[in-house]
Amino acid sequence: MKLEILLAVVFGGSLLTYLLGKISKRARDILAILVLLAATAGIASLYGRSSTAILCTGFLDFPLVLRIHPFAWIFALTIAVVGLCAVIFSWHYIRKKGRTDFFYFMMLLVISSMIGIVLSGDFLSFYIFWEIMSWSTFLLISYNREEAIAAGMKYIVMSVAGSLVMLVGMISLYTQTGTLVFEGITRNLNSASSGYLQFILILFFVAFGIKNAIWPLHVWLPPAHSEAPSPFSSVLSGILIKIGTFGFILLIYGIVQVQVFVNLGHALFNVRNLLLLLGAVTILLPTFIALLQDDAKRLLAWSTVAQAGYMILGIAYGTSESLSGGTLHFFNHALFKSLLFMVVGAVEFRTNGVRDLNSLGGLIKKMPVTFAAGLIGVCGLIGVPLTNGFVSKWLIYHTLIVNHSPFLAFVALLGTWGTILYSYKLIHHIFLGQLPRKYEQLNAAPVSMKVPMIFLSLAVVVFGVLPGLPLHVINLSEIGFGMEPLAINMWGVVTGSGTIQMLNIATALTLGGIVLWLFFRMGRKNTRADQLDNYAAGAPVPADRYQYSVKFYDPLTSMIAPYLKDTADNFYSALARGIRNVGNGIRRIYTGDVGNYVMYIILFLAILIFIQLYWKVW
Amino acid sequence: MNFLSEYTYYIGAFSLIIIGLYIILVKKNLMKVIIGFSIFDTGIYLFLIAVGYLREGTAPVFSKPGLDAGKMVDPVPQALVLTAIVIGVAVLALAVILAIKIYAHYGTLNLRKIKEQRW
Amino acid sequence: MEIIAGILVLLMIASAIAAASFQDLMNAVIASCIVSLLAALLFYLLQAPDVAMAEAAIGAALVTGIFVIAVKRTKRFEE
Amino acid sequence: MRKLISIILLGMVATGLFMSISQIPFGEPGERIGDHFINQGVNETGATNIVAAVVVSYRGFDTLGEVSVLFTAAMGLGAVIGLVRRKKTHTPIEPASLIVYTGCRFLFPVILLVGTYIVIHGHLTPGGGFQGGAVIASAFLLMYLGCRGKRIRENLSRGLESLGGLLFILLGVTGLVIGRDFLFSFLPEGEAGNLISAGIIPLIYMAVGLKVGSELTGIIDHLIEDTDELPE
Repeated sequence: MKLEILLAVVFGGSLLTYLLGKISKRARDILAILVLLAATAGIASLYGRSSTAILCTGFLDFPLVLRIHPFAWIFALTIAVVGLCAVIFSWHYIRKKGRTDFFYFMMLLVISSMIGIVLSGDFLSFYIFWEIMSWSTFLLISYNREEAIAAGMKYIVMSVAGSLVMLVGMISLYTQTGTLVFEGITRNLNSASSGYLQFILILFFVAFGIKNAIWPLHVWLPPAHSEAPSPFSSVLSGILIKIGTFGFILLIYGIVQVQVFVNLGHALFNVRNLLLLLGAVTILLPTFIALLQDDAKRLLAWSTVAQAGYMILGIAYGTSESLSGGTLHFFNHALFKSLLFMVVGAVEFRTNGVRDLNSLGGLIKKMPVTFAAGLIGVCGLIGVPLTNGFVSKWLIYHTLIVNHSPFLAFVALLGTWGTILYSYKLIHHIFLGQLPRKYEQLNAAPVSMKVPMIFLSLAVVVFGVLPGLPLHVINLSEIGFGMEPLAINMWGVVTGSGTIQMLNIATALTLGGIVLWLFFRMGRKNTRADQLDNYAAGAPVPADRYQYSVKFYDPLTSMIAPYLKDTADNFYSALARGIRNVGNGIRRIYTGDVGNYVMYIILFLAILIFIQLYWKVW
Repeated sequence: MNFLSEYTYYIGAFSLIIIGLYIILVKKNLMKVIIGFSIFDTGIYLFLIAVGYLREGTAPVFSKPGLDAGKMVDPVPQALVLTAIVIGVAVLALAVILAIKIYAHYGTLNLRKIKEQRW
Repeated sequence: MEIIAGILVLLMIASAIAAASFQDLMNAVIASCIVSLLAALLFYLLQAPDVAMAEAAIGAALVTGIFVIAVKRTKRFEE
Repeated sequence: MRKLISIILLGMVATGLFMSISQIPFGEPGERIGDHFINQGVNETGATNIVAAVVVSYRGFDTLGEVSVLFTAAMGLGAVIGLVRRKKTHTPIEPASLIVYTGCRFLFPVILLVGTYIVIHGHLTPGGGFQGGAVIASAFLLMYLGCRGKRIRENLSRGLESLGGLLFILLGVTGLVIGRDFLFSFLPEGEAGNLISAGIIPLIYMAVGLKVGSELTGIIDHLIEDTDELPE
């Protein structure tokens, strides 16, 4: 499929979906799914291709260029597939709410513009699609009104700031190189000085970092993710913030070549070290902040921030193995994080909007499929072997350890430890423990929610067992960037200092599982005891008091909470307060008396005249 | 003295501007301030027209045959001032109605007494 | 001609000062009306009959009318 | 204190102005854009009144903008008046004396006629839409002040105003329609000095006259209405 036609299909399809919704709701839902299916098929048919297409030659005297290459292909495919799952998930979810046409339209528009971003071949079209994405995202975050408006505001303010910084970078690049097409910039950037490159990189890092939620720029993300409607949360967390990751890869590997990037600046003061440091902080702080959350979606949102840190580590490290790890982690994270948001969304849908972990529990009996999906997702998030997170995290750890970065490796491992803690909290509080009385009549998730969840769970497992599939595409893109590809096969990776073969691991684990199963089979049969069938000192205790999933990590929480204030958020609040105070101070001179205003003007004039009379300046 | 006779119109125009500014600066009464604005406006119109004047010139109207085009005053400032006057009256009316509303609301036209006017 | 212009300018400045100093707003309005009227005459002397016509109709009639209505509606005397 | 500061500052500004105006020659010929208008205006536009030619023809687009500023100001005035809902207490209107009443009624059509004359002859003699409109509005002001109680119908004034604006824009667009520029003078220029000459200048001045006249009348009408209905 040609690139122009692909873009026309997705953008036209979104508009058509909106119009069709005025006629028939059912047809609209089907059309939305069909559009994304077509997009998925179209992107899939572009596999392995590297080509460019001119979309339009004379837009503001700049050419608009589209291009496809393996690296854009894997992003585009992920976007289309996760978008498709989210749209299928919306089928039942959104029906309870109003303005469904608008929701579908915006959802498709966001997905279309993201596809446009990854396919764009010059900065102008990149920027245009970027802005479409930002603003439609804002509308979707604010979809639920009330608190969501504030969350959306927070998002759009930061997003606009990032866009403006990016615009400055673009203009600077244009004046330096005379073109906005990526290839031309790469060609003309050879002569640029190291200081200029660092300046450009920092400008773009701010823009992409806001979208990717790197630590001091992440403040918009937790409220936005938790307030957005759940299908969109999964898109937001799964792929939208990864557009920032895409930008990082594009900039570091596609435009400023990676050899240049690694050798930039002085020993300590270079953007690479800065980025690595920020990546480490991004892993460490949000992981433990996530541990303190009681809101399921907010917990997942903080987890997203933390996982983005792994990708930043992988990308900024600058070896082909780390890039593989970072890109693979993007791919895996898109799968399991959107899966987890769908799980939470399904629970929220059935319990009428309950997201508070402390009031849920025991839903495994009511929603077994959702539980299974959630378990697989959480395993992927932690990086349990046989799920996809394992391979990407292994690659990142391996890079860090082999290249002698003990501190970063330690931080990454510590982050995983925290990930295990909060993942367990999530799965336990929702699905395990006692079932509250009020949820005894709960139904399982509807089919439209089960289908994408099952699909994504399967994907998590399949790509966990067969990591060679995505790694093959990543290798292609690394060849495209002029780097040495990893030695891979279908089951894993072979490096000089260590090998990972999922076949062996799978065999070992299966054997171990069989042994364990036999062991337990041979032991005593366990018996199931009623919750109230225990000794309570003769006093009957109501069942709801046995809610073991409240204040789960209380001791740990009280230990670490004082150190985990969201300092970035507080900093921005303080900044806003300071600006407001200064503004109020300045407003003092605007007294509302017209005479005073004229007095200021006359005063200024008089000073000018005085200067002229005294010094004869002009 | 030569200067005075040479620049009579300029002096008149700038006197009006200075007097208008003085009223705006010093007077507390809102209606008086608006009167000051009107005088200020008039001064500016007078200055613009005076700039376009040509000594011994005639009005830029070919009302009768035999008029010398080279001796006509500049029509451009006149055209500018013409429209400015008409707009000025509309803006003035807007200011006056605002003053009336302020009086109806606060019961006074004294600018220093209207504390709430500070936004 | 210059003498006439000088007298008119003097009169105009005098009535502008009067407009500034009158405590009675109605008097101030009439004084500003005179300023406009004299300005219209000066426009005529400056060979700008179009502007003179507009100034006479607007400055001397309409603006004065508007001010009179406004002063009648609000306080007549300056505090 | 304030007075003192103001006088000092104004003295300073006056000194500066004095310094600068002494540089500007008064009444000397110089490089003027107006020379082109004076020399070519009659040939190019067919209007003997060069000011009218500048206002309507050379700067026609600006005039349209200025007319819309006028419209905006009048609209703002209406909005401010409508801002506060008042109780409607009709105070009896004190009638004017017989002499004033009769005088006003006698003068009203005469002033109206003069205003119309000024509007129509705008391209020949000093005058035009702005001046004539103002004269027409002053006629209505006279009516309002002298013959209390007589009012122009609001719909009529609003309709005339809209008609004026519409006419202006339609005349401008006609130029586009026949394939030339906005406000292109599509009528023949005729012989300079005749009443029917100068292309579309008289038509546009009529539109401007309608607009200015009804706009200013509307402003006065609003003011009077506001004053009359407020409790004393």
